[in-house]
This record gives sequence, structure tokens and C-alpha cells, in this order.
Amino acid sequence: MKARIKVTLKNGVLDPQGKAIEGALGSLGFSGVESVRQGKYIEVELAETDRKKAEAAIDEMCKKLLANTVIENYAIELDEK
Amino acid sequence: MKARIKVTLKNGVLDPQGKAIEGALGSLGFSGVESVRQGKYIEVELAETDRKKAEAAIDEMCKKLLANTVIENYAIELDEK
Amino acid sequence: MIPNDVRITPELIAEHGLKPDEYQRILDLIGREPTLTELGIFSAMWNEHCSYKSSKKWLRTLPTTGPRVICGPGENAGVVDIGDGQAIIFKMESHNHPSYIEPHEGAATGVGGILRDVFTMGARPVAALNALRFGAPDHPRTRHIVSGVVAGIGGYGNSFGVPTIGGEVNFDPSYNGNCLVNAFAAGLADADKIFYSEAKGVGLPIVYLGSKTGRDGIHGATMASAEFGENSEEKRPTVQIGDPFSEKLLLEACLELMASGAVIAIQDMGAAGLTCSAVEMGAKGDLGVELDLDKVPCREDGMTAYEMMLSESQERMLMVLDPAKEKEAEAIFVKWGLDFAIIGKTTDDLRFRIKRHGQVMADLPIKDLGDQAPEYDRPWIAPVKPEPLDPSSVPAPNNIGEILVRMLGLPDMCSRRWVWEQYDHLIQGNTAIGPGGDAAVIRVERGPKGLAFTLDVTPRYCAADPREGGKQAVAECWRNLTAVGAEPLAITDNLNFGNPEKPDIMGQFVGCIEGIGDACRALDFPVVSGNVSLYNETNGKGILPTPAIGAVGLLDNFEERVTIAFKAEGEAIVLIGE
Amino acid sequence: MKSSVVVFPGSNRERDMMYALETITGSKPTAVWHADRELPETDLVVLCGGFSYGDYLRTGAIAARGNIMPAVAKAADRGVRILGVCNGFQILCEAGLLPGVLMRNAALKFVCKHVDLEVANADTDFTRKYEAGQVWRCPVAHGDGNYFADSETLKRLEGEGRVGLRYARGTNPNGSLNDIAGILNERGNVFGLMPHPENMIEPLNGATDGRALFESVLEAVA
Ligand SMILES: Nc1ncnc2c1ncn2[C@@H]1O[C@H](COP(=O)(O)OP(=O)(O)O)[C@@H](O)[C@H]1O
Repeated sequence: MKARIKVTLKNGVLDPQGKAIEGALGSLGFSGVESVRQGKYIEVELAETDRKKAEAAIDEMCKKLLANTVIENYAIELDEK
Repeated sequence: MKARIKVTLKNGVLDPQGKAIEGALGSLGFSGVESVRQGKYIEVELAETDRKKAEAAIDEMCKKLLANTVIENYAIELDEK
Repeated sequence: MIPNDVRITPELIAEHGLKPDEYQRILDLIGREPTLTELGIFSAMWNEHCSYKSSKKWLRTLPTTGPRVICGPGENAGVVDIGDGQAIIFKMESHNHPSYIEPHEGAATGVGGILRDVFTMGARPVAALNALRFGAPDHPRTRHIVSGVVAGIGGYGNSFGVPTIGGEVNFDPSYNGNCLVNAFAAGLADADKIFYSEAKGVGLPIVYLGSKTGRDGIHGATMASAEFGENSEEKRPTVQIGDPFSEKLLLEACLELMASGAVIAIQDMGAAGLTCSAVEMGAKGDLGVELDLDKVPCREDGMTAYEMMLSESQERMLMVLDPAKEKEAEAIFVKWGLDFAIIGKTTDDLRFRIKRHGQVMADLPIKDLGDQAPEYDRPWIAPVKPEPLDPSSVPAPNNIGEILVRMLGLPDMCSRRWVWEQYDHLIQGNTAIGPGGDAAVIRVERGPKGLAFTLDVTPRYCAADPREGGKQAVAECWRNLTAVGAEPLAITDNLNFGNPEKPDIMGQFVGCIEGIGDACRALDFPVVSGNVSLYNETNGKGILPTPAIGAVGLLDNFEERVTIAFKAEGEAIVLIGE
Repeated sequence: MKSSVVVFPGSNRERDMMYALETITGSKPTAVWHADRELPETDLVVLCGGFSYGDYLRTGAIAARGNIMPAVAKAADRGVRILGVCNGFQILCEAGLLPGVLMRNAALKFVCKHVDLEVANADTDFTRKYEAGQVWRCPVAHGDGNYFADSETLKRLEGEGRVGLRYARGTNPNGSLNDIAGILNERGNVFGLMPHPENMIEPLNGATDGRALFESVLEAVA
């Protein structure tokens, strides 16, 4: 089973990276960029084949390590391989 | 228009962060983790309302800045707001 | 959207950390019920963190003057003359509670705050140190906090470009729920080009500089003064994110701006940013301040006056501008890609007036916000001295060598290389003694002078006998400076204690201050700046009393520095002292 | 020798670099602002250490696309010597003036310490004042110094003697492939390295072995 996890900053949390990218896109001549937010994208390959169990395990991993839930949200998608 | 961009390392490119996460998950007691790869997830809000044009602009941004195409792949999704 | 005219209930007052009698004092001062924004402003100004209401009485007993002291406590940082027209500007500040909640960002923004304190006064930062205290090594949260704090301190200082050259790391179960992160910074400036926060001149523009304002850390300053309970994890989203990149730009822009002659007064926005900085600048200059919040650069939509006045967004400054230099000043900020906005003016009516959408959201007597802050002479009792240990209860070790090895491996004794290798301690090219010695030494610009820095305190000693522990901390700093060949100049302190409303904790505080004062007077070692962090308690249990001392010394020639390594075989080893 | 140091937002070792250049070459370098589009007349362009644009997105990525970079590339084409140190090395890779990329350190931690550097090729404009195989101490201070290139590129670099410096005696601080600390472009006039020779130039620094690198360039342009 493969899990695809998006980790994004919570609303209102300052995103210095996004701000810097936004500025760089502007100076590269891209117009009409209203905002940029940067997050993480993590792929985890699991031996687990049971969907429910895999989901629970990944959720636990996000809470414990992959996301900093103080400032970040996460979203999980599961793929059969 | 909102673009969601996933930037991932190409196959064969070393991923020290993914490796470290893999190790950390192991030491937190998660078993059955076969591999972890870490990439970036970038959200860009565009003023552009034409889908085609937005797509072309985002593709250009990825090539010019958001991804280092020597080592990274990217994938774009577009949302109407 | 938070309305400004909500009814002020006892619950709301309590949520703002104000006691009923403190609220009564507000009613007496302004003669009416405050608006919500006004309540927020009072809560920011009158909390322990900004008003020093429990500690002021005792801080006044410290010696703060000396022939070399250019500016003692009361400004962003202390200023000491080091000869040849140069001055060293330094201070230490805590970021304890934020670092417990989000170790990386909490520690990072702590470093950011202290660096701003130093460069607001016109100095280029040349050294950073940090005193860290964590819970028991085997406590489940300790590892997470340690790695986050160390990475956060390094991440900020390394990117900003200041060498982090020393500090302390200790472990004790009393810090399990309450780590201590005390950050020290020092900067160099010309002694005749120091910038202060006192506003001068009526009708002059007040300018906002730096990053945009968001809803970061609203009520952070209040949080930093409230005891933690079981539900402290829930307060998380008030954490601020540090942006060392913006801070580095702010440093360069500010130094350029100061050199242009445009700055009349300047103040960084720390805890409760806009409120404390504006009130302080106005009150010190006997001037009123009027702000139009519609002009404040915001990161988020729909921010209310209340939120803007209490936001703790980082990397921001407030200044009074010489209007003749407006264009020039703005150009400097544009060049560095930072916000520059005239958001108000100084007035002659001694009012602190805040407008939003054309409406007056707050209108308060500016001097009273600071001067009339409550001040407490809290009851205290001298802590009971612990019984001396019975030596016969401690069996002699069988093998001294084995014990030595064990001691060297103890968490409090082992090498700190794993910490300081994560800090860039070499940048600027002036590090003469890096981390790992008694005191760190840097060359002053290209020499020949050198400056030595050290941070010290032994909390166990302070717990056993606060007065002696306070003295010892100062004396240890003094010894560390002299050990590298420096002449001790002055100190800053960071007084970390538990709940001052408890007489025994207050007794620790009083004892430590008396001890620090005694030692400083005996050694002619004035206190030029400092910070107090109280309420370091979890579930009613306080930390060990931890008055960290940061000290600075001067070497006429950095080449005369002395390092701890033995230099050759066959040399005599001499033990000096009592 | 005329030298210039490019300053990006977030550069932070530019003062160290300018001091080193001035002490060793005897003339003051020119600071060049990243937003400019032209370089002054110069024999050496230095991209210095720091965290340009906060290291956000990828280290060196945003700086590599700055206004001044086309001029730097043109200068490289003309044969002007270009030196990239630490963040400067990262910028050169992102700009395509050097192959490969600098990834996060294998231990995922910033590392500041002295390492041993071995001169892998002493026949370059940047290393000629060293002996081949000479080992010298030099500080590193970076979070992303883990050199990576595909095996083909790596083979070419090695085969063409374009690895100038290597971490020696097991002191590789970041996991870089083949212990690579510094590499050259094909023509040999662009050199990027992670360590900081500019912080190893006077007795205060513990040794002065970093000087030879600058002296090599000085000799090359004479
Ligand atoms: N323990 C102390 N000893 C001496 N001076 C202190 C102490 N604590 C605070 N001060 C001084 O009181 C002033 C206000 O401190 P603080 O509120 O921490 O500054 P900031 O406005 O930067 O937060 C500062 O000038 C500081 O130097």
C-alpha cells in the first residue's frame, strides 16, 4: 500500500518560504500570482495490505512525526499498489 | 484559479530526508515501512481564470523555478476556486 | 471579527490575566469601562512580562552604574564603553514557554528577539550565546524539546549570520514541564551613535518597518506569564514562526537607515509588539501617540484593532522618522524588500489613540499605561536551608577511575560538542576562543582588542541557598572571564523562577537578587540589562531557581587570550584560590 | 587583481570574504548588488556564503535566477574566474554553471567544524599553490553540503580531474558522494566548494592554509 501525505501550514501561520517564492516568481516576470504556500509531500510505502489498518498507521505516523500538528495540517491518500 | 504542485525527487536521486524519516519511523516502533520519499507541495493562487493559460503559466513556473528538473519531477493539479 | 464594544465580564478580565483589583485600577484611571482593544492594551502592558510588577522593587536594588556604563537597564539593551570610541551592547532574554510549546520556533524567535534588541540600538551583532535547561534526559518529551530548541537556535543564528559561541546546557526533572531557553546577544557600535527609544518632537511620523502583521501569538505575552496546566497543549496556534531571512534584511536596512540620519527614535516590536513599542516610545518622550491601523501592513484579511495591537508577529520595528528624510528612508527599505509604512504621528496630548476604519478604538493616558502599572511587594519567606548531607551516608567509591569515567559521561558533564557543532561559531572570522572553553573570545573588528563572553548559574546552589547561589553565579562569570585573560566589564541577567505569588518562591527570588547585588557591588561589576521570567511552573511545581548571568569582559589584545588546553608536557600544574 | 563579491539578500559571509580578498590580494573587492545586471571589470567573481533568500525552496535556487546571474554566466564564458563558496557553490549548481546539486546533509543537521581537505587536483587555477595530495584543515558551516550527481556526471568529473578538493581522513561532514568538497567546470575557471577558506587565513583562525586558494587565483590572473 502506498500513502501520499500532504503536510500544509495551518491558516494564518507565517510561511516565509511561500513568501520568498512569491517574490521570486514576481521578479521572474510572472504576473497575477496572488499567493504561494509551501508544504511537504511525503510518500510512504507500507507492507500492510489492509486499507483500514494502513490508514490508521499512517494517521499515527503523521501525528507522531510527519506533521508538526502545532502549526501544520495533514491530508492522507491511500493507493493500492 | 488555484494550482497544487507536487515536486518529487526523481528515481535514483538520493533522498536524505526520506531516509531519515524512514529511520525515525522505525525507531518510533512503526513496522512494515518499506520506503519513504519526501518532496514538496506548493499551492499557488493565480488571478488567471482561463484554465489553459493558467496551466501553461504554472508549467513555466515549475520549469523555471519551482522544480530543479535535474533531480526533480513535478505534477500539477488545477482547481477552479 | 471581534467587536470592540463587547461587555467586559469578569471572565474576560480573567482571560486577559488581570486580577479584579487590577481591573478596578483601570476603571479608576480612565473613569469608564474600557473597550475590548483597551482591555487588550492594559493586559499587555500590565502583565508580569512587560510590567515587572512582582520584580521591580527588587531589581531597583541592583547596582547598575559604573565608569564604563553608557546605558543601564531601561532600554532595549545595556551599553558599555570599551574604549577607542566603541561600545558593546548586550542583553539576555528568555523564551521559555513558547519553546516548550513549539521548541524549534519558540527558540528561534527567542534568538530573533534578542538580536533585534541589540541592533535596534545601532549595533551590529557580533556574538550570541544561550543558556538552556531541560527536563530529565529520560523524560518522554525531553529529546523532542532538546533537538527542536538546538535546531531552532542554530537555524536562526546561522542564517542571520552571527556566531553562536557559547552557553550552557543542563538537565533536571524540575524542568520537565518547563524548559528554559535564555538567549544572549551582543553587538558593536560607535559609542556616539547609539539609538534610543525615546520619541522626540511633536507631529513627527511614526513608521512601521519590517515584516507584515499577522495573527501570530495573540496573547503570547499573557501566556508567557500564566502558569501552565494540563491543557497547555491546546494553546498551540499562538506560536510565532521565525524568519531569520527577513531579520537579516531588517538588520542591514536598519543599519543603513541609521547611518542616513533619518532615525529619531526606534524600538523593536517584541511581546505585544505594537502596543508596548508605541507606548514606550511615547511615554519616554513625554509625548502622545496616534496610530491609524488602516495603514499597518497586514498579512491576513480582516484584522481587528484588538488583534493588531496584540499581534506578536516577528521581525518588526517602530521608529520616529525625521520627515525631511522620508524618501531616502523609504528607498532603503524598498531596496531590502521590506515594508515601510507611516502609520501615525507623535502628539502633544499624552494620549495613546488608536484608530481603525476611521473610528477611535482606544484612547488612553499614555504615561499611566506604564507608570500606573501595578507594582507588588509580594510577601516572601526565606527558604529553609537543607540539612547538610551526612558524609557517612555516601559510601566511598571503590575505584576513582571508574567514577571519573561515569562522571564525564553524565548528561550535565559530558561534552556539548553535539550542541555547538550545530551552531555556526566561526562566521565573521573573529572567533578567537570558540565554544568549549571557560569563556568565548572574539576579536573586536580587526583587533587588537578582544571581548570575552560567558553565561553561568548553578540552580542547585540557588535552591540550597538563594543568596549564596546568586553570588556564586556572578563569581563564576567573573572567574570565567578572568580565566581567559579578560577584564570583567558588566553583566546582564535572566531571572527564571516559579510562581512569585508563593512566598517561598518569592523568597528564592529575593535571595538570589540580593546575592547577585552583593557580588556585583563587591566586584564593581554592574548589571546593565536583564529579563525576568516568572511563573515557570507546571501543575503547581516550580523549576529550580535559575538566575542566569551573562557577563562580558575586555582584552586589550586578543592575542593574550588564554585557553584551557595544557600546552606542553612536563609543565607544572598549579592550583590557585582557597 | 580586481575582484568582486556578489551580495544577495541573505548573504552573510560577504564581509568575511571581502576581508580575506583584501588582505590576501592587497586590493579592495567591489561589492555587487544582486539586482544589478552588469558586473564591474573584474578578474574574479565570488559568490559568497550565507542563506540567500533564506535557503527557502532549495538552497541557492532563488539567487541563481537573480538579475546578476546572466552577467556571471557571461563572465564565465569569457573565462573570468568564478568562485562559489558554500551558498555560492549551491547557487552555481542551481544556475547550471556547475553540474550536480547539494542536498541536505546526511545527518540532517547543520554542521560547523573543522574538516581535513585533500587537494585532489593541484593543477587548477584555484589549487595550484597547494601540493597534490596535501591535506589541510578548513572549517565548514552548512546544512546542505551533500554533493550529489548522477553516476555519469560523477564519472566525468573524476575522469577529467574536476574534483578539486575532497574531505580526507574520514572527515566528510555531510555524506557527499566520493567525499567531494569542491568541483570545477569543464573549462576550469569556475570553482565551487562547501568549506570556508576565507575563515582560515590568519593565526587567529588556527592556521592560514586557506590563503593558498586565493593566492592560486592571484597567480592565475597575473
Ligand atoms: N533582572 C533584571 N536586571 C536588570 N535589568 C532588568 C532585569 N530585567 C529586566 N531588566 C531591564 O528592564 C527593561 C525591560 O526589559 P524587557 O521588558 O525584558 O525588555 P523588552 O522590552 O526587550 O522585552 C530592560 O531594559 C531590561 O534590561
